[in-house]
Amino acid sequence: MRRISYLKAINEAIQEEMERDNNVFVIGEDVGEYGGVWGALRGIYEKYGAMRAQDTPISESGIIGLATGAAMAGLRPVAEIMYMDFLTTCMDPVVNQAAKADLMSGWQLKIPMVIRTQYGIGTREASQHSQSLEAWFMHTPGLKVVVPSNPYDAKGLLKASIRDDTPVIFMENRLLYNDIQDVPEGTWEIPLGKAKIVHEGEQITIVSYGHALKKVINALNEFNEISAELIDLRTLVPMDIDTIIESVKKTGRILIAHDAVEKCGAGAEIVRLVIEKAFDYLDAEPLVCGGLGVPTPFSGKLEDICMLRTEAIVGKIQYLLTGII
Amino acid sequence: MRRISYLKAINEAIQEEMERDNNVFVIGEDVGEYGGVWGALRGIYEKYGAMRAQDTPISESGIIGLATGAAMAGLRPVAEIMYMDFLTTCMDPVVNQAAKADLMSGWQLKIPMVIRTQYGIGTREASQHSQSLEAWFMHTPGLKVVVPSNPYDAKGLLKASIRDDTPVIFMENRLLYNDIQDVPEGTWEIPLGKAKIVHEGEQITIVSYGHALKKVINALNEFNEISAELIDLRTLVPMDIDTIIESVKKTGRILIAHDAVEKCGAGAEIVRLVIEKAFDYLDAEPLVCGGLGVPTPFSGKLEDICMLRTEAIVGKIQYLLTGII
Amino acid sequence: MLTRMQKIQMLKSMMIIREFEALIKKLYKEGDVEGAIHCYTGEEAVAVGVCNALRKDDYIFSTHRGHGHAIAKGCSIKKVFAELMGRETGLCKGMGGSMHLFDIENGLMGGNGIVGGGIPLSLGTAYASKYKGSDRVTVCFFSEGASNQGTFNESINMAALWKLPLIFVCENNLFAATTPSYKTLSHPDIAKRADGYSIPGIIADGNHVLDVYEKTCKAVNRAREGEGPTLIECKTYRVEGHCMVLKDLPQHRPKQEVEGWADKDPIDILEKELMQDEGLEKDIREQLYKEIQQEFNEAVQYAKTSPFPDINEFMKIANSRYQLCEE
Amino acid sequence: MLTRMQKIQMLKSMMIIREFEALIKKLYKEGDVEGAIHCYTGEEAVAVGVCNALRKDDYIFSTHRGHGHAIAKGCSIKKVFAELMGRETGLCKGMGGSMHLFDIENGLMGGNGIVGGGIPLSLGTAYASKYKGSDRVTVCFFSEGASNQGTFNESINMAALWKLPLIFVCENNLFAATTPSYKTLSHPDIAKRADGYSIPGIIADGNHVLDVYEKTCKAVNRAREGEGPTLIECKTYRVEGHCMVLKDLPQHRPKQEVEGWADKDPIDILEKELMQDEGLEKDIREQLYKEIQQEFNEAVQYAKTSPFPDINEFMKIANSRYQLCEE
Ligand SMILES: Cc1ncc(C[n+]2csc(CCOP(=O)(O)OP(=O)(O)O)c2C)c(N)n1
Ligand SMILES: Cc1ncc(C[n+]2csc(CCOP(=O)(O)OP(=O)(O)O)c2C)c(N)n1
Ligand SMILES: [Mg+2]
Ligand SMILES: [Mg+2]
Repeated sequence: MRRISYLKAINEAIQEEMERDNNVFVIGEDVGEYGGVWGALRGIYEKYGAMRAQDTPISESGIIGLATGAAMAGLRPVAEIMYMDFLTTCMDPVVNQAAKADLMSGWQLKIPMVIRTQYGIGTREASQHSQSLEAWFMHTPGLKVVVPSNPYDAKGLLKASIRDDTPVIFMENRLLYNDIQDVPEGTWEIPLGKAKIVHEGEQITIVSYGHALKKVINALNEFNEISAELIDLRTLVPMDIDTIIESVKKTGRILIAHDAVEKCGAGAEIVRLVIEKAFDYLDAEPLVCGGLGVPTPFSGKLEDICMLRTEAIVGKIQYLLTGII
Repeated sequence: MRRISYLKAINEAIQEEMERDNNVFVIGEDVGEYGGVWGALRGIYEKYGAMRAQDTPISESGIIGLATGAAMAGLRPVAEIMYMDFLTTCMDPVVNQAAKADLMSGWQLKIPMVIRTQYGIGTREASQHSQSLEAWFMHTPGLKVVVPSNPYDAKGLLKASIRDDTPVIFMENRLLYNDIQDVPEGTWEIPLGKAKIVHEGEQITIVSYGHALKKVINALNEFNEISAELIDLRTLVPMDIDTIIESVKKTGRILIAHDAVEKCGAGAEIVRLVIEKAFDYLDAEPLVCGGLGVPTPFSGKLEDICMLRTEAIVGKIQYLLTGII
Repeated sequence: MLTRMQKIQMLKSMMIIREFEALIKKLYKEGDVEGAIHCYTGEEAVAVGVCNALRKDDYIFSTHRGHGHAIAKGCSIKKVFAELMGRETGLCKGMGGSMHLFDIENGLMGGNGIVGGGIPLSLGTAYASKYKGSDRVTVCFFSEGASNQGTFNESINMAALWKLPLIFVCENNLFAATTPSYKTLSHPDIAKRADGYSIPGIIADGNHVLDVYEKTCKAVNRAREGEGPTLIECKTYRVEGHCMVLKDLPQHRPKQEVEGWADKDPIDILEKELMQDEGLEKDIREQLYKEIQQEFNEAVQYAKTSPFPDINEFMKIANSRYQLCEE
Repeated sequence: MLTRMQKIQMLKSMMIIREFEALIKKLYKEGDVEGAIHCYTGEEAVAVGVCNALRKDDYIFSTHRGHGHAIAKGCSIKKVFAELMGRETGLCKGMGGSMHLFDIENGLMGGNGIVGGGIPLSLGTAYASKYKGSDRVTVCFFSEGASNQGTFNESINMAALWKLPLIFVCENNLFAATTPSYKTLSHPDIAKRADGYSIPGIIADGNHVLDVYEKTCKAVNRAREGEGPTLIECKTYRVEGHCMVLKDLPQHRPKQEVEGWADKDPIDILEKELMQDEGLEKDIREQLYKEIQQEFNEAVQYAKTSPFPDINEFMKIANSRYQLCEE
């Protein structure tokens, strides 16, 4: 198999879907000749032309509005929003239009569209370029939320997202773009809503997704001996709660780790569901480990303590296993 | 004492603060001569003139941006956004500007501003006029979130919000506007971050806020004999978690009820905190009862089943007390 | 050139909208219709003039004040009544309601509860036409209040840039909710803004259906030829209050203004022209009125006797669409 | 009228900005400066021309490309260096960084990481001036890319409507990130849009500091007199790539264009004019250069030896501001 980068996996997924279906096109700032500022879309403009690789003005509401309207007319837009933080400038088309149009129309409409966006923290870009806002979109009925943690998943999940008939928020982390992995060619996809058990274990369940997963793996490496079941959620909506619950029933302990702040985050939601479905199986309280609940300061010294920290994950795992803080 | 409506309480709070501090002003659509479409601001234009009761175009980002900038210059704006659903059109000024400016400036700035907004469901206005989005703002470090459930609290909390030096999302429910209650005159306020124990009880803790509280009270009335401790949160950020925890330690059972959908809602957050802080005191799993996780359909028959339902609250209380579904 | 018959049809369409709103007001008072209802009364010439310049397969995007657009675009009146009454047989199975009328078969791509929310959506169908090499045009309706939303700037620039087959129709009815437009528009003519985007900005007499029609035809031609968008501002007047529950302030309804606009009633104007130019019979309006009432009686009957949406059916769909079973 | 001395000061200011950016690029490569850094090189005449028409207590709103604005508005160079290096002694104690420079004492109300994000904020300080009866004006800087954000429409309309003392300065530098402006502007002149809002839309030569200065003075007078906002479009050129990590496509930097703008270098232009009109000595630029380097050496030394923010101190403030203790 070929080893390709996360970025290349994204590119391949899109090109394969564009090849397969003329209705698929990409749109966003700098996505034409430049191929997107992250470079995910290189070569698409050359191959498919301007209408299918549409450079736009800096008009996020226009971009997402256009994508939604195009989906109403049967196209399958894949829009790029450069940083997730900028979704603040187009929440209305995402939340009140794209997410709701199929229901409002009495199911006359389908809205097959993907909003690819790039999220995360850690690059000294300060508070307006460091947010992980998946919880907002999980809280909005009508959207799917997908967060691949590696190149293989990026390709398989993006293909499934493009084929999906409902709006998908597809979150990529800039720190993953250069990761390399074996990724098969061809027409496979990864179904939305299926988590992956990265490795099985008996003592504790750890649930994570996206870039945070790496920090979890780092944290686990700090332990000499630990039997942790690590679950990569892959998609947050729909959520594969069954896999989580099954695991928790076995281990009795669960930690959820994500980049986002803890308050009202995805972790809190998972705690709620675990409590509802597996309370009697718990040997310790389900815990969440997330980013510090502050706007991210610029200075590296301060940013470092605001991020999801490996040491904090280690500490919480230790506590869950031993009861000692 | 005089009995006044929720609407009148809001009006009084604002007028008293405008009287006390020349820097306080109101701004928003139809808030001038008309006094706001909900009528909360009647008489202010006449008394204080157009600059302090500023009618605006339909430009929510402009309104909230202006308010933020005015706060930077030392004013204390109280902006009105007609429906919470419309905050989708101005998330950037709320989330990336107002919430973050004080930190970004290295604390050179304070941003004393209130965004009054009206939320809720139940008036057959369909999916774009039925949302309760407090969780988004709880998930955004830098904002306070206040949700009064009655006229007394509305007045006391609004006064405190206006006096607060940070941005406050102040949520009012249209179905509460005509509620009447004893409300004292004068300079008192209710501190942000203090919950109210509506009544004490031993068997179960019920946490709610805003209009949902009424449904909880209705639900409790369905029980012949029950000793429930009912907590009105009043403010979601800062949250009075101590009062909740103390109560749960006593009752061992907790239900959180709100209008918002359950996924990643305020309830999930409270479950997370209760689990973290009082796991060993729990006799049953903490549960959340919220709205159905769908965009709200128009037809009354369907809307009714999408709302937080009294029967659902009753069912969950019953389950928590008896273990029987 | 419009035939006499076509003009009479336009007269009838305007009358249907007028009577529809009158009846909806009544049904609202009687409790058969609920929710947020915004009447189109007085603005009929805009929807009718514009939609008559369109094909059935052309797209329109509507607003919160959308009954007139739906009717003019050819939606079944029965289904509109049923939708407003929240019935299973409604245009959107009772899911949308007054502010969210969708009828994809007739090119009605939805009303909108968010002021200015429909404007960027209209880019999408127009983009799709260009993408597919189809000559279907898109009309985006909005009123002067919406012209102050950010989406206006973003959308008009994008449409102009790519010469999309899109016509922006601003229904300048001089009010946004309770606020008169002189308090919200820094320039009284929205059309003026078109210059900044290198597209034509046209003012039409929004109470003169033939003027609206002709100017729209021109814009439609332009759009179909691939020459890009046009902004048409139709000057008209919101005769009723904003919605069922908001009354206007008397100082914003000066007697003279109200009377001036009453003299410019779009239905009267067309009727008069038809009498003068086409020798229209004197009693034709009465005849049409009767036809309409007859049709309405049946439609309302149909709507009232239609079932409400089935809860189990809804829950079944909702479960799979929104993964409620997770909970 | 500007004195010779003032003009030389302007020359020096532009040179400071130019050299500042050069040094920052170096510091970035050496790892002393991190994050998203956008150079103002080539656009110096705009910031310097505009800010020289302002008082210290006038407000400006800056952008992601804000170093030039900060320097021109009189911020301490030391503190700007320190901020970009994330130090406790920085303008914002290291909390803001390059895109978020605030210096309230000097009227710098913040850069912005959100394109178009600062525009509506500028309404607020302008509103406050009017509210308090103060004659402080506000300048809102943004580039042509931001003119396509919704906030542009909303803000310019509101400012015009209420005659706020606000000057919109569009730095049309022909690029937004990697995209040349002809791909994003339906009309090449942003100034043209002013007509739609009944305010003056002025074009200035953004590489000619005196032209910018004079046109700004006029707009400032207008604003101080209560006559309302002006939109000034400064035509200029982004000489560098968008930021440290994004390179331009060669096809978007035609040799001729690059050379044409090189011939219009704002520092050269002013120098030449000063020589012609004011008999400026030939070596003055070299002298100024030396002064600047001297100043920079000290400033960088200061910044580099300044401490990073204290984590405990931060956590203490954060705990009370964000109620972290809840957790
Ligand atoms: C974003 C947003 N802001 C405010 C409202 C509340 N609202 C509904 S209709 C309306 C007035 C709209 O005025 P205009 O655009 O002129 O349309 P008209 O009612 O005149 O047809 C307002 C303020 C809304 N629905 N959406
Ligand atoms: C809302 C938003 N969209 C996109 C970006 C990413 N971005 C940062 S700067 C920039 C280009 C800005 O162009 P322009 O406004 O012309 O400013 P210039 O860089 O030319 O000074 C873009 C697209 C952003 N920061 N914010
Ligand atoms: Mg209007
Ligand atoms: Mg630019």
